[in-house]
Amino acid sequence: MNTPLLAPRETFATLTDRVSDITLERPTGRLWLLAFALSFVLTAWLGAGIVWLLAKGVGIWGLDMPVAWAFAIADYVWWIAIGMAGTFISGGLYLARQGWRNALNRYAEAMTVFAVSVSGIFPILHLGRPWFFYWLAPYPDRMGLWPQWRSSLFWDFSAIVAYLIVSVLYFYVGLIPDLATLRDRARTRGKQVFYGLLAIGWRGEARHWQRFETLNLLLAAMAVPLVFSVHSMVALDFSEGLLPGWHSTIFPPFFVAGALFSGFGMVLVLGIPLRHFFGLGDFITERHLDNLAKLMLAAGLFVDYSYASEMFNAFYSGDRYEIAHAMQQLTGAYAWVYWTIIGCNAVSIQALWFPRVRRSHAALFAIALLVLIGMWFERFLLIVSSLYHDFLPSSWGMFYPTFWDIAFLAGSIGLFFLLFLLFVRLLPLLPMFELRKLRARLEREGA
Amino acid sequence: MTRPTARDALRTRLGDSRGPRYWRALEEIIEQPAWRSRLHEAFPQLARLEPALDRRDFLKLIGASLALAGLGACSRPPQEQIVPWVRRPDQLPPALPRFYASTLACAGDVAGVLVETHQGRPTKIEGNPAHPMSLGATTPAMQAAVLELWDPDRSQGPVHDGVAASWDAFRAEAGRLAARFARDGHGLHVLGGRLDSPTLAAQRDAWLARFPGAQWHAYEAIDDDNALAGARLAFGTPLRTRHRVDRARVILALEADFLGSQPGSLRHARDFIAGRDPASEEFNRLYVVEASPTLTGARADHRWALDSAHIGMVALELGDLLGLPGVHAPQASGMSARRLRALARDLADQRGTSLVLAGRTQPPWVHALAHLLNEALGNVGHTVDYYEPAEPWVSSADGLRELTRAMAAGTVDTLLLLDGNPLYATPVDAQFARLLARVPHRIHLGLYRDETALACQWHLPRSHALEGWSDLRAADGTASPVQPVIAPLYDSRSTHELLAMFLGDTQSPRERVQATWHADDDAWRASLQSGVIPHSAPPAQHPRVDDAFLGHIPTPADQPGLELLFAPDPTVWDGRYANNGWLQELPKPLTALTWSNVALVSPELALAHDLKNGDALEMRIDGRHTQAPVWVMPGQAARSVTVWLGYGRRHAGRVGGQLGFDAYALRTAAAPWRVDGLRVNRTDAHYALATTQRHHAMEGRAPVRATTLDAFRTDPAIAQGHAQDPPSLYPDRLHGDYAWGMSVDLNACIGCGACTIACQAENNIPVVGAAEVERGREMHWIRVDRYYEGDVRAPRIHHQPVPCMHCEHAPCEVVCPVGATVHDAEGLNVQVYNRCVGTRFCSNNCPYKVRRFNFLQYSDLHTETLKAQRNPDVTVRNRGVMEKCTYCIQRIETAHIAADKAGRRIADGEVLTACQAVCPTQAIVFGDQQDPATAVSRQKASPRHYTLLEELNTRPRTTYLASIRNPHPALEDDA
Amino acid sequence: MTQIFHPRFGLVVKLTLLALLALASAAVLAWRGLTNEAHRVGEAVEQPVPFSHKHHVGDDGIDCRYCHDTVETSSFAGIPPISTCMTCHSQLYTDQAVLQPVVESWQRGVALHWNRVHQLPDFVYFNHSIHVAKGVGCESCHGRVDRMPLTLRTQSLSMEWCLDCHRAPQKYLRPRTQVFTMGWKAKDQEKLGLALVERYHIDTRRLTDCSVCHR
Amino acid sequence: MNTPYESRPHERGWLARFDDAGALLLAVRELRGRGYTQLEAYTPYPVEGLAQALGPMRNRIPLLVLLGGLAGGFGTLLLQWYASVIDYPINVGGRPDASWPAFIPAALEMTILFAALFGIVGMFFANGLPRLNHPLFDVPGFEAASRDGFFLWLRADDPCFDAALAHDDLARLAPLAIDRVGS
Repeated sequence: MNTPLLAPRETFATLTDRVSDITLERPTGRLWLLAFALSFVLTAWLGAGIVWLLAKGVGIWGLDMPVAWAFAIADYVWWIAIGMAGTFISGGLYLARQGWRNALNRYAEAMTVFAVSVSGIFPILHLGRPWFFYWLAPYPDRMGLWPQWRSSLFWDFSAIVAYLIVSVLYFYVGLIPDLATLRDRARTRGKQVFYGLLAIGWRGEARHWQRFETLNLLLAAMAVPLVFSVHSMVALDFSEGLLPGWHSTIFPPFFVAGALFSGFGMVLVLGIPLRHFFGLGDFITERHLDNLAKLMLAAGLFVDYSYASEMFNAFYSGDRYEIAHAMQQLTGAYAWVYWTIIGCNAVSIQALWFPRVRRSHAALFAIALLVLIGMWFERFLLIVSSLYHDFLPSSWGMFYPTFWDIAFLAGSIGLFFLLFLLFVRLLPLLPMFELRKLRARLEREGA
Repeated sequence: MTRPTARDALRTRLGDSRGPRYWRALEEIIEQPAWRSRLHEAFPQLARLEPALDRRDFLKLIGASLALAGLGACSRPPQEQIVPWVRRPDQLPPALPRFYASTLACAGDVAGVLVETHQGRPTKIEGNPAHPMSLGATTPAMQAAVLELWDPDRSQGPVHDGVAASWDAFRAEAGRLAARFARDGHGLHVLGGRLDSPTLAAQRDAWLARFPGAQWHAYEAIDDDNALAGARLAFGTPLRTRHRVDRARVILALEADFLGSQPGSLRHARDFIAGRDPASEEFNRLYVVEASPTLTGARADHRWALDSAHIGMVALELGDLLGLPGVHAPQASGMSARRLRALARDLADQRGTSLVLAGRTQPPWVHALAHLLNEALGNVGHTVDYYEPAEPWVSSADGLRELTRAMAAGTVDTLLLLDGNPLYATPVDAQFARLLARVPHRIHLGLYRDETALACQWHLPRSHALEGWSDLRAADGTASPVQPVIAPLYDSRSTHELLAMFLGDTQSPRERVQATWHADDDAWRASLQSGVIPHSAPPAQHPRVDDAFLGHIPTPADQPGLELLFAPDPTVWDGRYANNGWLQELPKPLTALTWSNVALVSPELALAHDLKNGDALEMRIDGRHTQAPVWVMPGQAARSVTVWLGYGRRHAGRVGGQLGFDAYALRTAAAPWRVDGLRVNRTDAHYALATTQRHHAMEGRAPVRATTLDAFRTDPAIAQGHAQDPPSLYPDRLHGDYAWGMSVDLNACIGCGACTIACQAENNIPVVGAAEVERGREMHWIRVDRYYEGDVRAPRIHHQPVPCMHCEHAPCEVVCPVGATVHDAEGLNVQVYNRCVGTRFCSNNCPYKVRRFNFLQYSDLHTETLKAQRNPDVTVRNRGVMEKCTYCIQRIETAHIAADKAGRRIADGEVLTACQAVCPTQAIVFGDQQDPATAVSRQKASPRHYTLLEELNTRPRTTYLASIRNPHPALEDDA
Repeated sequence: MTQIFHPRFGLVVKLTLLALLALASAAVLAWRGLTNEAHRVGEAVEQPVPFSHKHHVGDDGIDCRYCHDTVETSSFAGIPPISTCMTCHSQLYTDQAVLQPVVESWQRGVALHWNRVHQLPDFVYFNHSIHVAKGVGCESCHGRVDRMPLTLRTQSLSMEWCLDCHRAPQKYLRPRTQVFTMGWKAKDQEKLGLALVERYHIDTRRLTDCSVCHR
Repeated sequence: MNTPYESRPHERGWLARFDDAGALLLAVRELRGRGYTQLEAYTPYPVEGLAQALGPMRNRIPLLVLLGGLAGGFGTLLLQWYASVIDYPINVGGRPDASWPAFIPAALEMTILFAALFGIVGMFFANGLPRLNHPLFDVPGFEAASRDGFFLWLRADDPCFDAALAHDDLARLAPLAIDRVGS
């Protein structure tokens, strides 16, 4: 497919105006208000859940012995995984000099920031005594105690903290030039002050640009290992355990692939409507969607490979517990979850081999949605299937979700979209300065 | 073509699940529409998933949980106060616990105990090693006596016509009544319970003398009438039997649960296990013939399921084979000749060292026959002897019949109900409630304001056994004193005091009991200290059996239908412990059920009616009917359905009300134990049953290792896995002065569950309630796992107590991000509650799943009496923290401090864990495994020693000794 | 294009950021100060009777164990029963107003409510007898009570503080004979301490184990 | 209306606008040729080579990132070692006190975190941000710098700056417009 990455008619001026007008001029649509109201209601549900949780304890969830982790952790892993794609697109593709990333990286990064923030809620509220979460951080306390450094939960804690801070700053730094644009184009005093403060006086001086570019390059170079490490840590939260199904060395790459997979799914789920409602066809072209679809397929195939290798290893190992666990997945109480996952994550994506499917936005959107669902179920199964049947048959049990388990899942989705909708209204959807850069490059290449 | 009958279907399916292979969960054999039910399991419809807002019963149970409990940490702790004595009583320093010898009568059994008190608060019961029927052990019910004492629902003051009254008011009333009946006692009736207190017996005689014509009835829902009636058949007088199980080499139990629900079980269990040491030459063999599996059946070398009606026939056939004159079975029992011949030969070979016991559920003539067999086998004087009960035996059935007849006739003017709940605990056909209403004056003395109390004009609170003076006689006739360890918490009186009130007896309670024994003060003090009254047991007799009873043995009507059996509930007994949270939550042996009773049905019956656990079963038997949740019981005789008494209480208190179903509604005074002609049909309703174990198959993982005696003798190491620990990457960290370790002998464990409840009492473990247990959130630190093996109809049953393993390479410790669970120098895996933030990773990573989490605020921080019950040496855990077995670290530290102050080492046996102390068979041994001389080291040196899940190389400090069975050589294949 | 912000506004912004930072850290410190102790070190505690250790120990030279008589045998040092007070005060200062509560308590037989000075959380199991037996002087934790007109706390009693001694007991140990003396000083504490660790068989390996204090 | 030729007290120099990056680049080279040193160029996107053309510049960002990374990484390793070997050694699951493999993950995360923080803070400082008020913001039309305008600022503090000459030099480069900076 060789449609240009940026419609030829878009000049510096036009593209700047079109993108900035979405935030500055365009009136708030009814559809946006509707979506906002909906996500607000869901978020309120989450809020109620949090209050009730703090009042009563994690017992309001369906947790039990032996299944002491379930929905909340599944939600956490799912969200943080979704976060990954944003960083990968803005960092990884930047390093790979993929020009087509420019149109995507802004909202993808926004997605990252919000997804990571939302995911961060869960590990904290999941504690029996959430108000002591800071005991995971090393600080000189009156007890003369330290965190237990060997625990993957501590590794994960440091990983989330680092990831959250870095991704927020990375997002903000990338925004500064565009904020300057908004400042300069804003007509009302209020907007000028708002964007003026955020732009901290950026003027686009050549040496500033120089340092800015160096930093961006270095941040990108660090963001990539960061996300990979973060997802490896998340994987270690399980594989440090000795449970059959958890105690596995393939988890880190497996998780990274899964994260990319669901992340691209979310990028599509967000991008297709954005493109449609804000008429961004000139910037998010067919070619962008096509590339995303291909990436999602690639990541998906890797995930499917790890499903296969998981099964193979289980039986190849000859370990009684591993085999039993594999059989439980295939035929046990949660087999239906397993087959749902296979349907969503293995079967559905095969359609992406066909260009016609990749070109149909509806199909793409649907498949991306399936992938997101499949990946949630995958996290759920991964956690519960190992816990509910472990070593001693006497302690085998089941997990039954409660009203509040559902509330936290739905609520977190609400919160995510609440934040994303605000982003859509207040910040530029596309990185204007990078598009201008791209335009210039295309011209140079054209000439 | 014709469909095969359900029975055939079962046989074919069972066919391939026989033999050594372990069978899976029952549902898998009786194929349910599997995946649908599983779908339901995985995600049941939201209807089930309450938002926990309307948890009335739950809230009632734990008391309103304080909102944002832990956030209290964000404010300054309150100013504490110290309140000194004005005049300190002359005693030990306040912080050291004291022990008082006393005696408890619980669940039909009597044993001497030591009551541990802290600053005058009884907190824990231990067995009295000096008492022959305890030897240091106690039953679960005795452990729970402390909670009963502190139960906030206890009746706290006299009530007259529903309004609070005073004892003075009642004393006046008593005076009037005494005056009225002084000349002619007709119309004055007393209904008491089992007469096992000599002092009470004396007062009874005084009563009958003081009020000529008055009547004294005794009723117990769970009585031993059959045994005594049987003795009367055999000997002419109702002698009591003493069994010397330790001397027996071959034991035949005819539905006799002598390790469980029968009096003297503690001593019998100790003796029985003493006779099963694989190291010694002597190793007894136990045959059990019973309809419904019991703890005794579970330990049997041969357990043969047979409907209760035909068990007598087995005894007859046996007598026939042994060539007893005049003994022949009018009807075949259905027991295979092969088994009978083997059994007969085995018994005959062991003349004088064999033993035949009959259970309380068997009719008198079976007991008589058992006596005859023992006589024929020359066991009398060796494994069994008899004694004349000091207190006259009054038949429970007669007592109830006479009273109800009198009430019906309207000749009862005043009825004094001494501590009992006949309104609830009497057979439905006695119509006690209706008749009681006709009695003009009704006076009830009891611990609770129960059903009966509410039906009486006068309700008087009874003092708890730990609050008053008395004496009790144990199963072997030994009498022992009961002394108060705390002044009555409420305005209550003991039974003796109440009777004294009528009798105008002005002695102090202590004097009265002391007087019964004509003991001078020194002797009395001595017996108070030892907890036993010397030479109080009646002498042994060896009477001849008069076999005249053989003449008129009723032939069981050979009915094709089902038989209904009644049994005391394993934990709440006849219902008297319904309000005791510890007992309610103690998993019942073999089923691991809590908070409810069930109808036990055989797999065959389940298949025939397509029943699965929890289905509501409609039970009808000539006019009487009720609905009960089903429990499919492996090893249940095909046509027997067993129901447990003691549930369906209406006014038990905030804990015990509205649980299970009332089995008395099916019971008749004429046939209290078994009745034919039961008709059942399945309804669509379903009960949610709270079990602590959902899967009873070992899945080929052999957590329990068992072998036969012969196999063990040929290869002692047969049960062992690796010789020594597999290698590890980690350096061996040096130990401290001690290396605490525990060994659990599965060959000794009888699965009674006393360890679980003793641990609960010692370690302030909260009760969580049925709903939470159903979710799998029970808090017990030591659980007893049950596994079934082999044929569903005749499974082998294994028990395995599982506390924390205290692994040297503990998986739980590595994954805790705050270091709330770490190791100490002496090898304990310690859980630091105040550091725990509750990630629960430790529990996920524990292969033994012994960790327990406070998902909600379980421990009651409000009810004063419950706070007073707690062990001050153990932290009370709040919500959000993990907890688990600590090896009773508080006891270790106490010993440590004592030894360190004296500059000596802690002696072996100086530290007893709560589970170890209570165990009737001494299956649990604890100590320093570094020192080869200690008991625990010797145990761990045994060839039967093995480690649970040793392939994980967690290096547990808690290890096991394999269990040994001793089947008859000719019946190897036939469990 | 025109300026949006006044020249000095930039400074204002930077200052605000700094202020916020300072505020946050101040809040944290304040919170930590509040949450840990019921009352601060050196803060005299209100008592029903202004009992003076200075007078009884310093001036009269009464031994600690005369009142705190279970300190050597039990985890609890023991707060004297009123009868102990009355051994002297049935004769001395009987008419003093300050002693009224004690006298009343004695006559009426109602207990006197003292306020705790040294207060530990419920999950800490401190045992006086073992500390005394191993040569930890009263003074080491309670300070110079012989100089306290009103009893107050001289040590933080925080876990860190406990650990300080449990990690290196030799820094504080004294001979058993000197446990109850006030103001005792060793010539060479380090040398003596190590000797005492030996003599009293103090297993330093387990002194910092959680199980020693928490159950 | 004032002519550009007379000089003023608050003279800050001239701002010339060019129609594309190429023209701007040429202009910069030209003026550098004439010996001007205090030049600043403003573009709507980073233009390659422009900064270099403006003269030698110090870009210490990479160094800062390196330092931050080292500090974060080794600092974390050190802290973990100190805490678990020196300060409070505890037997955790029988593992050695200094479990180096287990110390690495956190160290890695902190390496990246601190590297990023140092880099970002460094960029702000080096670029003199935040700078909410700037003389250029007074120049009409400068807002185009963030849209499609390419500007060159010839600063008055340039040693060889003379208002008139500088204006002519700029005018010779055929800019779209020349405006006075400051007043």
